[in-house]
Amino acid sequence: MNLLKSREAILALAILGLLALIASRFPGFVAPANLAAVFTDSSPLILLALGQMAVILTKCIDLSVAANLALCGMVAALMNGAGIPLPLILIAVIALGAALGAFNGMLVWTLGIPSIVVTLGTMTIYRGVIFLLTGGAWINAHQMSPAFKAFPRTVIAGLPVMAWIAIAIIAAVALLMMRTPLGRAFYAVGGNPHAAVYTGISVGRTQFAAFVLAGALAGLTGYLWVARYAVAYVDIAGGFELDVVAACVIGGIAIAGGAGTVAGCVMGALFLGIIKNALPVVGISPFWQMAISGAAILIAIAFNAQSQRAPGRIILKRAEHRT
Amino acid sequence: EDMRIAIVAKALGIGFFEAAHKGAEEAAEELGDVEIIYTGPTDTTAEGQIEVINSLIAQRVDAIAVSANDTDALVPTLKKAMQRGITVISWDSGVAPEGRQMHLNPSSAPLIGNMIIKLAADHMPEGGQVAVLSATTTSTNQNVWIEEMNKVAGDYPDVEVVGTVYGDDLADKSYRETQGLLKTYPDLKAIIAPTSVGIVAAAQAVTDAGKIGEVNVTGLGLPSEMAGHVSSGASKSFAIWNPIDLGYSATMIAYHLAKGEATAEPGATIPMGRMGEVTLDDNTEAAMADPFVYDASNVEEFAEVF
Amino acid sequence: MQAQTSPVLSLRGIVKTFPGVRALDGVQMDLYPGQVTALVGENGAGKSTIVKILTGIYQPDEGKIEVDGVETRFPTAQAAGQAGVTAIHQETVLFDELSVAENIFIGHAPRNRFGLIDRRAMRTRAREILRGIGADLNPGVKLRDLGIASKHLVAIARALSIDARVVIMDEPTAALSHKEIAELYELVEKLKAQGKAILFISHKFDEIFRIADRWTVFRDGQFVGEGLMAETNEADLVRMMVGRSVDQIYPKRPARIGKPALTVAGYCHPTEFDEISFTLHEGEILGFYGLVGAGRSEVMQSLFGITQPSKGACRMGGDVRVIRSTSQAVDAGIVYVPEDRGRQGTVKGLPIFQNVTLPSLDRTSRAGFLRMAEEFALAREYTRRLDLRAASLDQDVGLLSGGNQQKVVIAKWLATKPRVIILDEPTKGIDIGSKATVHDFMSELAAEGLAVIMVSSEIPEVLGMSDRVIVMREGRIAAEFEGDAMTPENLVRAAVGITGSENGAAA
Amino acid sequence: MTTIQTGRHIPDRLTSPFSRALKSWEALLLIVAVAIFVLNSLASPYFLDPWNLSDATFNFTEKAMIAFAMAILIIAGDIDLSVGAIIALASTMMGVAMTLGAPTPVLVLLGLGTGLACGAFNGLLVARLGLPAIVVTIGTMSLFRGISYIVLGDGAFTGYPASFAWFGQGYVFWVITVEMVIFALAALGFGILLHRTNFGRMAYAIGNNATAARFSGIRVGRVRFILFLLTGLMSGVAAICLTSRLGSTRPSIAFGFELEVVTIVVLGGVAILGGSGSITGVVLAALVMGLVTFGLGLLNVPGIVMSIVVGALLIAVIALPRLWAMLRRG
Ligand SMILES: Nc1ncnc2c1ncn2[C@@H]1O[C@H](COP(=O)(O)OP(=O)(O)OP(=O)(O)O)[C@@H](O)[C@H]1O
Ligand SMILES: Nc1ncnc2c1ncn2[C@@H]1O[C@H](COP(=O)(O)OP(=O)(O)OP(=O)(O)O)[C@@H](O)[C@H]1O
Ligand SMILES: [Mg+2]
Ligand SMILES: [Mg+2]
Repeated sequence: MNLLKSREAILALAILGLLALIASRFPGFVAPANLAAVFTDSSPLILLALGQMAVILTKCIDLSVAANLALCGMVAALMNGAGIPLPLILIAVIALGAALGAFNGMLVWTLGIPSIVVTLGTMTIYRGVIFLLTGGAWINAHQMSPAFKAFPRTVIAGLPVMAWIAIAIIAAVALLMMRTPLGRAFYAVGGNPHAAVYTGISVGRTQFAAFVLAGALAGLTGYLWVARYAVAYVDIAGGFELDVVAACVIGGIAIAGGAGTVAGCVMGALFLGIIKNALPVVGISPFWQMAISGAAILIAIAFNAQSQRAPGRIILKRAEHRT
Repeated sequence: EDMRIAIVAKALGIGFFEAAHKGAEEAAEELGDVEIIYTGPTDTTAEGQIEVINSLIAQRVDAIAVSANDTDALVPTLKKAMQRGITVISWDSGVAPEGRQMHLNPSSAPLIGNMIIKLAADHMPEGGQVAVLSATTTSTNQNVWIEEMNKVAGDYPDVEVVGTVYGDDLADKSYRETQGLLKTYPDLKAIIAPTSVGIVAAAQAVTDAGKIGEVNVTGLGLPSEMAGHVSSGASKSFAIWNPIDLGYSATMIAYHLAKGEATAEPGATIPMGRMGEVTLDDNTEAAMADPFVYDASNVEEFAEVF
Repeated sequence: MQAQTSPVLSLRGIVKTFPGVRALDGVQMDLYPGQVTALVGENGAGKSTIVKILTGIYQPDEGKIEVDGVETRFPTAQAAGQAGVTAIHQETVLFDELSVAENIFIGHAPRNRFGLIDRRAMRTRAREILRGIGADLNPGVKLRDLGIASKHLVAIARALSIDARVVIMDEPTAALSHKEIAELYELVEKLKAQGKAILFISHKFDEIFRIADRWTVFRDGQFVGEGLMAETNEADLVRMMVGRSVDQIYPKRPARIGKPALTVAGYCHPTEFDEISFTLHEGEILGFYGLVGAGRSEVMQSLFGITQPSKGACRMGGDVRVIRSTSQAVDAGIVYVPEDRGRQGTVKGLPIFQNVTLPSLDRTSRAGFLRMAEEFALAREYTRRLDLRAASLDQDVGLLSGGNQQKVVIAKWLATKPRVIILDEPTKGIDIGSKATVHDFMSELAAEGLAVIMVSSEIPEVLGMSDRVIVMREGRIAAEFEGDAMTPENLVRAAVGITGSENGAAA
Repeated sequence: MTTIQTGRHIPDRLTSPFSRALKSWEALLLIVAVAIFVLNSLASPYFLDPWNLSDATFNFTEKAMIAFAMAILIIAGDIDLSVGAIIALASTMMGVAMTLGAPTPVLVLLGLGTGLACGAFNGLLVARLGLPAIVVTIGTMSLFRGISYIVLGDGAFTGYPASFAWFGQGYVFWVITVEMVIFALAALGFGILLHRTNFGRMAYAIGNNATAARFSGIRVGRVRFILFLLTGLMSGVAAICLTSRLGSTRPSIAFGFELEVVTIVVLGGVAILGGSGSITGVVLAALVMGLVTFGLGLLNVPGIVMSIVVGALLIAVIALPRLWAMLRRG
């Protein structure tokens, strides 16, 4: 009974239902190899959603993650072009992503500018910087070294490295959220910023940390994205920030901050990933895709609101017994 | 004073248009008294292109040569340009006749339509299924080519065109749509991608799915971007016209029209320097040249050029 | 009583300014081990500000803090905790989405050797602390699932989780019921016995005289005086606080009770209340007494159209109807002064005059268009009647002290010329001077023929002001008293549900 | 009773509205706008030409129309990210009617009606069902544009009647376009609505504290619903103008409009979290945006560089006063 009420359980059921529905039209979709591929395809969304989750938990929002991803991806491709070895590139993009996140975080923390305004600005700035770096030129597959492109695709124990990275990050973020003071501070700051001050938690500093985390993950994803799709240009992942926010919302991360779980977030990303992947496969006209994902988002929001509705105070004894 | 000719791309940063820009500069040098303004919106939207064209009108350029993001939406703005005495032509991706003086097709649509299906058919002697990966649902030229392709599909009875998907000229979406195709049609023999973004993404997806040799990716692409995929075998051959020539020709035509040395009316001939001359049809359209096929034998050589 | 030990903590010349306000202006204070110091002062005197300075939330602009005679600074809340200062703050400082144990330990959670939070140790210690204050709560449950009183116990447990030498309590009893207040007193005694210095802030004089050893008075951010409790009396303290003497605290005037103004018949709600029926007359003050959480506010809010009853109706004059929205209530002449001023009462961010005219916009405007002059006129009239203290009517209402905000809320409703006014805990957290103003006003309104409902958890207030008292318990009307039957004993007995002779300590 | 007589005198205002206006956000924006105007006329010989300036207004008029309604919506604490999608749907509906032979007045009514219906749908989900606006409108953004894709697929509607072209291409007087007039009327109308009516006051109250507003007898749900309706309606108006200007409809029309509209609103000094802002600020912000993009366009600066400038301007204009205040406080 209680299990059924939890948001995560409802979402898990929804995903299973979705898979069953797709399988009834296209059995090949639920073959383990294909499911693994779907997971791999959803990995960028999962990674970004985990970072966004931290930001949303602290009552902020980061609209610049996709631009951050694109910039870091481009820098990764440029570094590869300059012959820099892959491990250095990885460290560099994560650091760059974190720095871009830190820039957002600094503006939010020190100047108290609302995060939506800051990241609305930086999303265009970060993309613009890519243009300035390259003059708008693309970097194509043939301009990338084989090692650079191969890393995310290398299959280890049946799954590509990209999927393993996603799994590792999910585990790390779960540990961070549940077991470290910083993770709990995300919840505290979003749940009751006023009270957080009284407990010695700096609201601004915690929000800053969330932006740095989201930025670092976006940076890492930037490399993975560019290596996987073997192309880098100004507009990669354009509009992806809204998918990321939608994944968090579907996963039950309260947009007002302070509530949500890593499991929910990952399932929200998977749900959206499955829809986006499955629609072309099951032969639904491409023109229907957008409306269907829109409707799915709305239904998910309505569901979450239903299960999140506060039970209210119960004063009457008889009512207490009934529930 | 120099004549100012604006070359308007669908969006800045796309290799194809950068190459066309090169050609335009070449023409300008040859003509001597021409200044090229190469510009375009950030992303492939009609609204963005209109803003760009408005600022070109304001600068009173002498001619605008545009590759349109939308056949119809640019018409009112371009009409205004013509009213203010600016020569307007479209090239590559056309504008409806009332919005331009003439349109320069890179090649003729029937030729391209036939070429792309022929490229696929050539490498599947037993016949089989092919699918199309297009750009956006609103891209004028892709739609025309696919239409022409379907018209001649009867000439290739063994080839079954199973469907069209849209990658929106985004690498990741094209990649995912290709994955979808490979899953939906396990027996697929070829993918036709008449777009330079789509063909690269499709080749990459086929490579990643380990289907090199089973699925041939073909269509229209740039040699520099496709060289790797041709050598890996993901693509046996593809076609394209030379974008440098296209930019060159568009500039030449715009120049002659703006100078009043030629008029844009059905049946008229307009010179275009080293590319010879074109004759306008009843829609005041003209085709520059035949598409040219690239395969393992020549792709490396052209990869250096564009 | 060990009168002359040296203080654990001393403040000297503390100044703190906010934009536009000098909240503290060179105040001083000393806290002694094993003694309770009561800090009293009007609303806005700067009491909570000094607490925040002592706990590292604000930094003083000037002045020094000495611990054991050594000058110290508290740059963060953690620093204050490490120096042994802990506080139960006036506002709740808890997190609904975190567990009880995490709420107690957030900011100073025990860690294991990997630096991760040691959840088992945290739970064990949380359980110990809770047991120490007589609260049998499961440390694992989310705070969201607890009632208001339990939440307060968690707040207290949090303060005690720091091994402190100085414990500060800023109006800790404001939301507690009798039984819990009694337990809190015991706790204070225990802490005293352990030699801790306690700073106790309250507006309730009975409380102060019962547990404090020393007193300190602030007025308008300035230090007025300090001394031993044993050597003072209530009247002196009040005079120092307010700067004048307040003689008549409950100025109940005999009113002429008129026709029924509001008749409520059989209001029910699925979870909050059941079978609520009563009649309210013009010129009458009807008191609603009950323990905190008895459901009085819920009933009042359903009369005001915030929630809808599942059954029942009310009658005003001729019409029988159910109020379905607050705008209907205002149209019908029922208005409600909520107990949660900050959230439900004032619109912070809007200036005072706009707060006052908010429900009267129809009257100050023409055809839906604003007329500022009319608004200022209306606001001027009613804020003056309530003796509001403010720099200008154009000032943000959020900059006012709690008591003055309450006056703005009352002014806002009086400006609508209501027939029935419901005041929910109208003097909660209000200083004695402002309290008198509010009480004065209530009698005056009744005398003008208005029907008044006053919800209060303070027995002296209920008895002093009401013509009639309804007592609620667990969502139902438990009893109704009038005239001589209105005694503290009767009220408490009905409120806790005791029929025998044993009763709780009535205040 | 003594208390009544002893009420202290409280002045109405400490600072005059005039001196306050001097120090306001709007004053800052005005300075920025004038500075950009001067810079532009120095940088390009083509700038100070009435016809060119008239053309330049198309860079912002449609977005600004929506921005006025959006400003009040944001002041009341909500947001609507689906406005671009509403334009697409409204334009598609007009296109459908046009192919069925509907005359211009019907097209206009249909555009407005679709806008209202979309606004009502958003309003229903947000104001009635209590779902968070930002995520609801992210959802409806996909839904509305998605419907447009279902209807149009890869096609386009063209061939709108000649009389329909008036809205986006017509001139009222000399260089004054129809869109400019609509823009000015909308600015005036929404300015009055926000600053001079009870409704506007309620929007401020709700944005600052919706609970207290409800406890003050304000029909909060209704006000929020109406604001979504108005935003939908203005999106419908913008759809008419844009469709008329483009002379055609595709599902990708007005893609990405929402963020530009929000940018104008925020640049105009409206607090994104609700509670404060003015229409004057939004008008000035629209002018600033239009001047910046047109000025850079005349210099043939690539669009993406313009968006860097706009992004930086957004942050700078909001950050500078705060930095200044911080520095002054030490
Ligand atoms: N953060 C702040 N910003 C501006 N002014 C403030 C702030 N905090 C307090 N004030 C002002 O400082 C003064 C002292 O407030 P404080 O909260 O200390 O009073 P108090 O004595 O605790 O009153 P109460 O009995 O109502 O709790 C008041 O005038 C108040 O309005
Ligand atoms: N369990 C709870 N969780 C959250 N808020 C609560 C809870 N219990 C009470 N509150 C809030 O705390 C405040 C004080 O509530 P209170 O205990 O006075 O309840 P009430 O129903 O108003 O009862 P009464 O008025 O009879 O005391 C109210 O604003 C109420 O909404
Ligand atoms: Mg206080
Ligand atoms: Mg109550």
